[in-house]
Formats: sequence, structure tokens, C-alpha cells
Amino acid sequence: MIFLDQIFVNSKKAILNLASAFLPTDAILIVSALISIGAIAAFGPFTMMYLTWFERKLVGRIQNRIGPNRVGIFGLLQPIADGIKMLTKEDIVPAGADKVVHFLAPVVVVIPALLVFSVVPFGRNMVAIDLNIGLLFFLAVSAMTTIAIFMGSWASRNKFSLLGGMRTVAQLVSYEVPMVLAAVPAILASGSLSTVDIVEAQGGWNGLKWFVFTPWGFVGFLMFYLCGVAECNRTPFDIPEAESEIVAGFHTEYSGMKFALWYMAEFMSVFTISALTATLYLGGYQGPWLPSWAWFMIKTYALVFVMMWFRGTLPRLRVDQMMGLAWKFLLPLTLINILVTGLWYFTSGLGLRLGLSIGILLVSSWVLVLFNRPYMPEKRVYEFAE
Amino acid sequence: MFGVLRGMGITFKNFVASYFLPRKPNSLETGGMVTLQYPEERLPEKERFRNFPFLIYDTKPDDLRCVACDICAKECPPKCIYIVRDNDEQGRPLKKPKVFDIDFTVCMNCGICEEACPFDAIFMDHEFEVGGPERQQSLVYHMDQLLKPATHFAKIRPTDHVAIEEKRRKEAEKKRAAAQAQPKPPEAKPPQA
Amino acid sequence: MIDEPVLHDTDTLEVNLGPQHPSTHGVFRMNVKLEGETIVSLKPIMGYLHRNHEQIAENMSYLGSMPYTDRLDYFNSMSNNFGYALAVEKLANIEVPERAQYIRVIMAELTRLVNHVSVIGFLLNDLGAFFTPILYAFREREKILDIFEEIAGSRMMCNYLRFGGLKLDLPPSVLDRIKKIVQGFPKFLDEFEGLLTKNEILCMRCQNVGILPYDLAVSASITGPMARASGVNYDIRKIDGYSIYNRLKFRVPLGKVGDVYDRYMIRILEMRQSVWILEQVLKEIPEGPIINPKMAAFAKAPRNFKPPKGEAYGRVEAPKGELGFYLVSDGTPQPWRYHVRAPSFINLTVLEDLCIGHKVADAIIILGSIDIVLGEVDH
Amino acid sequence: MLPILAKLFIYGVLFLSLVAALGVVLLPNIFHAALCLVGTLLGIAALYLALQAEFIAVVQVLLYVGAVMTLVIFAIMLTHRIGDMTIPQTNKQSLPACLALFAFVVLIGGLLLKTDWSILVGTGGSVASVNPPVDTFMLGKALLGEYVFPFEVVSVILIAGLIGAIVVARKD
Amino acid sequence: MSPADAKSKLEAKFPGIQIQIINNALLMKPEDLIRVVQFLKDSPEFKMNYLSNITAVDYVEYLESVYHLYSIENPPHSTAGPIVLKVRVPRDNPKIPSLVPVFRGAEFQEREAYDMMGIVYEGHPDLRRIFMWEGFEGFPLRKDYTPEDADVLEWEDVEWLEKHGVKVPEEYKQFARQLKDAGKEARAQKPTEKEI
Repeated sequence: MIFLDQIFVNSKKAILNLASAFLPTDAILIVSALISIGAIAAFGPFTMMYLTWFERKLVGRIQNRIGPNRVGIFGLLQPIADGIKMLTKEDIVPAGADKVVHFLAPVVVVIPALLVFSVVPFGRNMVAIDLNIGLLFFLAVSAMTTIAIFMGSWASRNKFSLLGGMRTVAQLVSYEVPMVLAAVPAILASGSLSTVDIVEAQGGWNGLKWFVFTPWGFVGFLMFYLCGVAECNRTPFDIPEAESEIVAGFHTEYSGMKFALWYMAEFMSVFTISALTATLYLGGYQGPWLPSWAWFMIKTYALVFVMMWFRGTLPRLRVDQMMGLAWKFLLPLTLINILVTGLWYFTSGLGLRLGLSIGILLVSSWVLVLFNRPYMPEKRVYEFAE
Repeated sequence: MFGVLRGMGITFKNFVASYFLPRKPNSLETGGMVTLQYPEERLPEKERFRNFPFLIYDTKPDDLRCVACDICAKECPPKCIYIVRDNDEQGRPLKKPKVFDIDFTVCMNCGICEEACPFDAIFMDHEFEVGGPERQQSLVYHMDQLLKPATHFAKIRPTDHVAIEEKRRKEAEKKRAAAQAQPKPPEAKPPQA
Repeated sequence: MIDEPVLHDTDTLEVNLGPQHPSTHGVFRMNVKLEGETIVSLKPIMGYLHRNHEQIAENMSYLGSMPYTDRLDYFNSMSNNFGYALAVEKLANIEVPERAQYIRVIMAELTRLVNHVSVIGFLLNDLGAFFTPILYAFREREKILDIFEEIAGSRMMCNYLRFGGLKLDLPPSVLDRIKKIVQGFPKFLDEFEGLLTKNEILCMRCQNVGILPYDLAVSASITGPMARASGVNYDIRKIDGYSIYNRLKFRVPLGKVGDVYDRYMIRILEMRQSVWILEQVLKEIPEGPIINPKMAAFAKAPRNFKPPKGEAYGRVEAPKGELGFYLVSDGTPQPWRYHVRAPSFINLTVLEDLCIGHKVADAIIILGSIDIVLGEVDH
Repeated sequence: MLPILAKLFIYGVLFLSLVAALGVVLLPNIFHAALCLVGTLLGIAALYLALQAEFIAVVQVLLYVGAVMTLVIFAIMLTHRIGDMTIPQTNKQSLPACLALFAFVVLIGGLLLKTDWSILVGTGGSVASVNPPVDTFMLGKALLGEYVFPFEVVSVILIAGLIGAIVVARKD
Repeated sequence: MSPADAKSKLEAKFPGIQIQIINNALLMKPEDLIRVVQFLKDSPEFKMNYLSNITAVDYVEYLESVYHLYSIENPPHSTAGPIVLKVRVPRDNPKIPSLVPVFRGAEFQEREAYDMMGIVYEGHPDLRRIFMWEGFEGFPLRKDYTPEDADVLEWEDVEWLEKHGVKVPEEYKQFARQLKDAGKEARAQKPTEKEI
């Protein structure tokens, strides 16, 4: 069990031991870092490639289609074929574009998407750097995406790109606030900003003491996940690239490998956001029976599945409705949720805790729903003429 | 909230059904999955299906039924049929076409040529995988490409074939009876059998 | 020595949505002026698919235009055939046998199902649903198109109706298959509605967006589901009672608000009515000839068909609205004047009124709910 | 070997942020200048990181790059055609500006030279071995404990600024 | 309501109006059109508040504009329509008052009739071509219209024909060359990257 659990950690150790035989100590540190970097740099794009396959397959099945099935068995080689296609495509830069910025934008967008992998705890002892402010690092670095999208949209000199860029910024800046606040309960409960500590704090009950099983944890989980979906521009919050309105938003004018890089960033952030949600509220790698990394992957992919399931089902919100959701519903509710978390730790007795927190959350969300009446659907009755 | 959840339930049901209710091969009867793996798998051809026209001949390509009467070319709505009547050595017109071209880029598969033809010589084919390396010349079909035997017609449209054979047999009998009734018909050529 | 500061005001952004745009339903262009994301002016520009259908028809025999009408609203070729056949029959005063009338109504109502279900699917695509509703819609549409192929020989360009009747009789056993589809359709509609009707996101997006008031709908000659969503009780099937519609029982659903959501719901309700009509027709369909013998004689020589001098305006309730054909005959095999009253073209008149003050995203779904087909708009 | 590499890295980052800072003042295109400012801020953040002030580094990125610069660029994009304009980079005030700058450099240099750095550098001498004087925990305690009043005052002022901005920006 | 009834009622309402019945349609003078339509729309007896169809017909000697009016308010009985109105104008000066002030639905239909037949609807708020492009000359549905480039050969066509051994008349070649030169000139005048 422990062997399986630590198989990746031990193999890295073995390589380092092997290397220490003929390398100086300083070099070993570099080799160690290189192994971690290499693993992430390989894992990120690989995940992205197979997430595209996964999404096409899943949405296809939802729509009663088969999805990719011609290249390789079950279409498993499809991402590779797509990659080759992307690489060999003509790279079109619009005549009026700002060429340098146009080139830099997709490069810049991939960097933060890759960087955040470094604080994701993939399993027990499997985190590239255990920063004591890991969560903050994640949020700060993913905020950089905004700049990259801005660069791309501005440099394209296309009105659709510009509209997409403005929508993106409005969306990302708005959703960052409730997202950070939705993560606060987990920080309060674990007393640390380090992702590893947060996971370790959910370790009781045979590995099932996940935050999501508490009322505040459940609400926090939903809020964080929703904001995460909005942060990586996925349906129903995909208005920055709403293909039916503004063609493709900020990446309208991108083709070939640059376009692939935009997609790579998007899919990697889909993975990392799901991973972070799992880390914060679903106990990360904690869980009985299975190896820790397997638990982590199961949880993460379950969340990825839900994101893609959303995509297969839901239409998209309008700009003002989406902003309204962030500022008028999610933000107050996350603030109340922080309060509830505090109360949870200052009261004792399970009944009182549960009653108080569930009561406050239900009442406050009901009040918020009432405040958001204009966004609620009406009931309509239709007449028939003979 | 509940509307969204119900919608998600429906999509999930379809997702699961696509694994457990496979489609019957070569038909549209659906369980969960509807994709038809096209080149390998095809729907059964409908008898009335029409695509581009073809010219019919009975036994050999020389004795085609078409008499170059030009009716189809006149009735064709997009005017995609071009016919030149053949002449014999003396320059007298023959009852067969020398040139019979159909521009498939223009043809709109309406089937009016088939309806209008009084000699049952042109019919709509089931062949739909028609392509060419460029957009103009290779899609103008000439007579040699358009000619197909009656057996082909019998294969693609059995019901119509039986009806038309019956009709032609009756007409031929009528003609023969008329020819026998009249002792000396002037230039009584039998219809090209 | 500092330069005078220049005050840069935010001004309107002019965007051309189309002619190449994912959700203009073809080569349609909207010249939109935006303030932020709000529309302050919108000019529809069309004609990219214009092929002068009317001039082509004036140089052709009456039957020769029949396949061209298929290409007007290429989603509903049967309805277009129906309208044209009705106009010519009015012009030349031709009776249609009973069985042919029934089959025509079956085809028209099946076409209505095909159209409405696809329109809703496309509307949802405009709303941003990633192809799921449209593919469910196409799954059902495919079954009906399969029937069309079996009956008429082509899935979309049917060219099935003839003046005074039909081209061919129904093949054996096809009626049973139509019955099966009609029986299964309500179940599909329930699934479809479950996915959409009560979906909060759809309600938020569609309700009170693009409201068309009753008075404007009447004055702007809006017809079809769009008018009925605004509460205009005008269904030509009821008013004219053409073909056998005056003998059939059905009801006309009417909306109250006239927004995008009502247009969506009216289509759903109309489909349920169509299913009802189909059930009645399929039960009562008689045996008999399928074409008026007088017109059957012209089958081999369409050019000999010369309607008497005069003019006629025939109209049907096509899925998109009132489809009218105005014909003037001068006694020759070719019509002197052939005019199409294209419903989706005229329904576009109010596009600007509906969109002003809304966001870009709303303009897209308003256009989607008007239900245009560029083949018909640009005829 | 590692300390050398680390030093090289830090000098590289410093150099790059200097270049970016020059870009901010020299580039004619305002959008490019804003992007260079992003680069400078990121370089400073990397410097903080190298000094093991991770919290400050991350907050620098989160606030300056993630929020402030985003708004700056947003403003540039929303302002009609300002991105297209090229503004002359020199004017008649260049000379006084240079003089003022020189005075400032002298001031800062004097301060730097006068400071007694021995307490901070300690015994080991290498940058990596210095323990960070504050960590997140202490920072939090200080902000919400001892300095809670000024902290709250600052937030009230910020809220007032926010509301004021909305009032000014509203058209009606 | 039969056209004769409608005619008599209109004549009673507007004394001195000239109305003729042609093919169940009421033919009137252009200047009478608006008041007749307004009356038909407003009077409780007719309530012809739905303008179904506007079209124009070229009868070579004159142009004719045809209006089909129905009633939405009145329940489906004989008064529900249609009432067909016709207006004839000379070919060289085809001017008809626009119905847009009365019926919003006339807007696109009148534009279409203008585009295809060249009838000028006076008082239309935005009378432009709708299907054809700006700068198009002629009116395609008039009977004397000939498509402008029915037999134009372009230079590529000339080359292709000559390669296949077809002799092209000199004037066709001349025209094709002119076209080609014009195209070249246009390409040379294309705005450079900077100007975009």
C-alpha cells in the first residue's frame, strides 16, 4: 500500500540517489528541481491534450454521438493528430496587428497556467514546492492570465477580440473576489495557506473528514467551484469567447500553434481549478483504500467531468447577469459563509453547530434570492384560441 | 436551480444511454446513439431517392433509349442538359444523340427530366458520391459516363422497373399491332428496342 | 509649455455582425452601433444570397419553379411547395383530390415539426448551449427527413407537390412509420422541454428580452409564431381554412408578453398542436387518386400547362409565417409575374425595434427567435 | 555553485526589470509602456521571492499585476484611440527633470551608504541564510491586533474612494 | 366583402374618387392611396389592419403596385379580406406615396419593390436598395432589363479558350484586357498596411 502510495516519490528519490553517485551535492538539488519541473512540464500539456479528447468524447456521448473515433483505438491518438495539424497550419497575423504583442500573448498565458501546477499536491509528498502561501500563490499567478488575454485581444486589432478582452477582464476581476473569499473558510479551518497543510487538515475519519461534509464547507465548495468555472471561461460563464456572439472573443485572430496555446492554457486551468477545488474542500489526496494520487485524480477528474457536463447542458449567461451573480449573490454569500465558519469553531455541540450554520446559510441565501428577484424566472400561462 | 438540475439529469441520461442502448446497424432506429459510421455503414437506399440523372440503355451502349428529342433539356429548370442530335453519313438526323452532356455543378436533382421524358430514357440515379479534382470540367458528365444499363435501373428501383417494362411491352405490342394492321407503313421503324 | 490635454470620450463602437458570423444563420449582416455592450442602432443588411428567384421563375414553366421554391426556405420545402401549388391552383382553378389534400396536410405538419424543433435548437445554440439541444432536435428531424426521402426522393429539396395533387402516392407501409413518429414525438417534446423550458438560465436570458408589442406586430405585418407570441390571433390555417384545415380540430396558442421566451414556448405548443392534427389526419386518410386527372395529363409536358389570364394570391401558414405567392398569368406557359411574400423577410422589419437598448448577446437571440432562413429572406 | 547561480539569477531579473522600467518611460505606445510596467512589477516580485519574502511577492503580483495593472490597461483600451497615439517622449522640461532625478539619486545613494547593514546581514553573509524577519502569521497578527485601527481607517478611506469614483463616473 | 361592395362604400366615403375593378382588385389613383388605406384600416366596418403583401408588376406600358389587405381584428368571415388595391404609374416617372406611415410592415416590401422594379415610394424613411448592392444600375424585374454581363469574357477565359484553339473576337479580347487593367489598377490603389 505504502509502496503504491509513494511510488512516484520513491522513483524520484531513486533517480536522485543514482545521480548522487557521480554528481556534486549542489548539482543534485538542480537535478531534483529539474525532475519536478520536467514532470510538470510534461504533465500539463499531456493533460491538456487528453482533456480535449475527454471533452469531445463526453460531450459527444451526451449528444448521442460517438466523438473522435478514427485516429487510434477510441480516437485516443486524436490529440496528437490535432497537435500535428496545429503545428503545420499557417500562422496568420492580421495586417493591422501589433505583431510583438500578438506573438507574446499566447506565450504569456501559458506560463501562469503551468506555474500553478507547482503548488498542487498530487499525492502525499507529491507537491513540487510546498510554499507556505501556496494558495495565495495559486490565486496571484492565475490572476496574470488577465494580462495575457488583454494583450491578445488588444494586439489583434479586431473589434470582436476587443469586446472579448473587455468581457474577460470584467469577468475575471469580478470572479476573483468571491473566489478568494470562498477559499477563506478552508484556510480558517486548517489555519494555513499551504495547500499541503489544508489537505492534511482533512485527514481524519479514515481519510474522509473532508470540509465539504460540513455546511460551510459545502457552500464554500459550491461557491469556489462556480467561481472557478467562471475563472477558466467555461460554460455557462464562457462569455469572453462566446462563439455565437463575438465569434471567438479574444482569440478570434489566432491560428495554428498560437491558437493551440490559448487552448492549452484554458484546459490546464480547467484541470488546476478542479484540482484546487478538490484540495480545498474534497480532501485533496485524502481517502481510504486507494493510493493518495489515485484519490486526487479521481476527485479532480470528477470535477472536470462536471465542468464538461455543464458544457453539454447549459446555455450561457449574459454579461450583466453574470456580473450580477458575482457581486449580488456569490460575494455576500461567501462573506456570510466566512462568518458561519467562524461560528462553527466558536460553538460546541454538533446539534447547535449544524442548526446554527445551516439556519444562517439557508436564511441568508433565501434573502439573497429575494434581493435578486429580477433575475428569477417568471411563470407563464398560455392561452389557446379555438 | 431545479430547472438546471433537471436538464443536467436529462443530458446525463442520454450520456448513459449512449453506452447501453446501441443503435441497430444500418438503420435510424435509435436507442441511445445515433451516429452512423458512414463509409462502412449505410442506411438502406430508398427506392425513390434521386440524385443525378443517368441515361439508360437496354443491352449495349449503342442502342440507348434516348432519341435526342430535347424535351428534358427544355424542361430542365436550371438548363443543365445539352443535347446534339446525331446525323448519319448523308447528314440526315438520326434518332439518337451525338452529344449528351449534363453539368452536375448546375443540376439540382429535381427529377423533372425523368418526369418529362416520354421515352423512359433518363432516370435519376442513386449514385451520390460524385466528385472531381476541380470545379468545372470534371463535373460535366458526358454521354459515356452517363450511360448505364437497364439492369442497373432494375437494381436500384425494382418497382419502377417492373412498371416501366410492363408499359413499354404494351406500347411495343400496340405498335406492332398497328404495324400489322397497316399493310405498308411509310418508314415504319420499330422503336429502338 | 505643456500641451493642452485632450479629453478622450468613450464613443460608440461600430461592429459588423456578419456576413460571416457564427450565428447570423447564413450570410446576413447586422451593422450594429454599440455603446459599451448596449445596442444603440442596428441596420440589417441582406442580399448576399439574392439570386432573383422571381426573375428566374418568370422565365420558366410553372412547374419549373416548383423545385426552386424548395430552395426558398430550405428547412420547409414541403410548405413552400404547398403555397406555390395553392397559388397556381387558385390561378387555374384546379380541384385537388381528397387523398392528396390529406397527404399535403401530413407533409405540411411534419415540416412544421421539423422547422420548429430545429429553430429551437438553433436558438439554444445562439444562447450558447454547446450543440446539445440542436443535436437532440436533429435526431428527431432525421427521422422525419427519412420519411420525406422515402416519399419524395429527397430529404430537404422534396419537390413533391404538383398542381392538382402530388407527384407520387405514398409508398406502402410509410403511413405506419409516420404514425410511429407521431406517437413518439410528444415523448421527445417532453424530454426537450425538460432540458429547456424551466431552465433558469434560459428563462433569465429570454424572458422580457426583445418584446414585440401587439400593435407593432400587427402594423409591421408580422406573421406566424412570432405574431402569435405577441398575442395576435392570426393563423391562416384557421382564417382561410385552406385544403382540409377547416375540417380539423386544433387550437392556436397565444402569448401575452411577446418576448423571446414566448416565441420559444409558442413553437413548443404549436408542435403539440401539429401532433394533434397529424393524429386526426392519419386516422381519417382516405384512399383514392392523388392527382387531378386533368393535371395528370401535363405530367409529361409541363410546358403545355397554360393557366388562363388573370392573377392570384395564394398563401399558406408556413412554419415561419404567412408564405404567399402572387402570380400573374398572361396565358403563356410562363408566369408574367411571380412574387414571393417571404415571411422571414418581412418579420425582419422589426429587428431594430426589438434590439435597441439590449446587449449584443440579446440581439443574437432575438434574431434567432425571429427564425430567418436566408434562402427565403434573400430570395 | 548554487549561490553563484542564485546571484546570477537575481542580477538577471534585476537587469530585466530595469530594461522594462526604461521601456515604461521610453516606449511611445502607451499600451506597450503599460505592459513594460507589468514586467517591472513582476521583476520586483521575483526579487522579493529571492529575499524569501514570499508573502510580499505574492501580494505584489496579486494586487499590482492582477488588479492595478489590469485596471490601467482596461482604461487604456476603453479610451478611444489612445492606444494608437504616439506621444513625443521629450519636451522642454527634460533638463529640469534630469536635474531633479540626479538630486534624488544622490539622496538615495547617501541614505544607502549611511545605513548600517551589519544587523541584517548577520554572520553568514549569503542572502539565502537570512531568516525572514516577518512571516504571514505575524503580519496577520500585527494588522488585526496592534494596528487594527489604522488598518480599518485605511479600508474606510478606500471604500469612500470607491463610492466617490462611482458617483463621479455615473452619467445620470 | 366583394370588391364591388368595397368600391361602393369607398365611393360613398370619398365622393369624386375614381375606382375601377380589375380582376377583383380596386384600381385607384396614386394620390388617393393613402387616404383609402387609412380609411380601410380605421373604419370599424373594414378594419383592414394587416397589410399582407406589397408587390409591383411591370405591364410594359405602365408599372403597377399591388397591395393585399386583410383584417386581423375581424373574426374569420367575409369581411376579413383580402381587399386588393392597385395603383398604376407611368414607367418613366413611377412615384407612389409610401405606406410606411400607415403600416410599418411596408418598409422592407417597398424597398424590395423599389429595388426590383424601380418604383419610388415617396415618403419612405429609408428608400435604398435592399437585395442588390449600392451602385447597381437598372431594375432587374422590369421586362426590359438585360443582365449586364451576360456575355463578358474575362482575361482568364480568353486565355483558356485560346489555349483550346478557339478564336476569340478582337473586341472581346479588348474588353477583357481593359477589365484586367482596371483590376490591376484597383489592386495598386489598395490601401497599404499602415493606412488600415
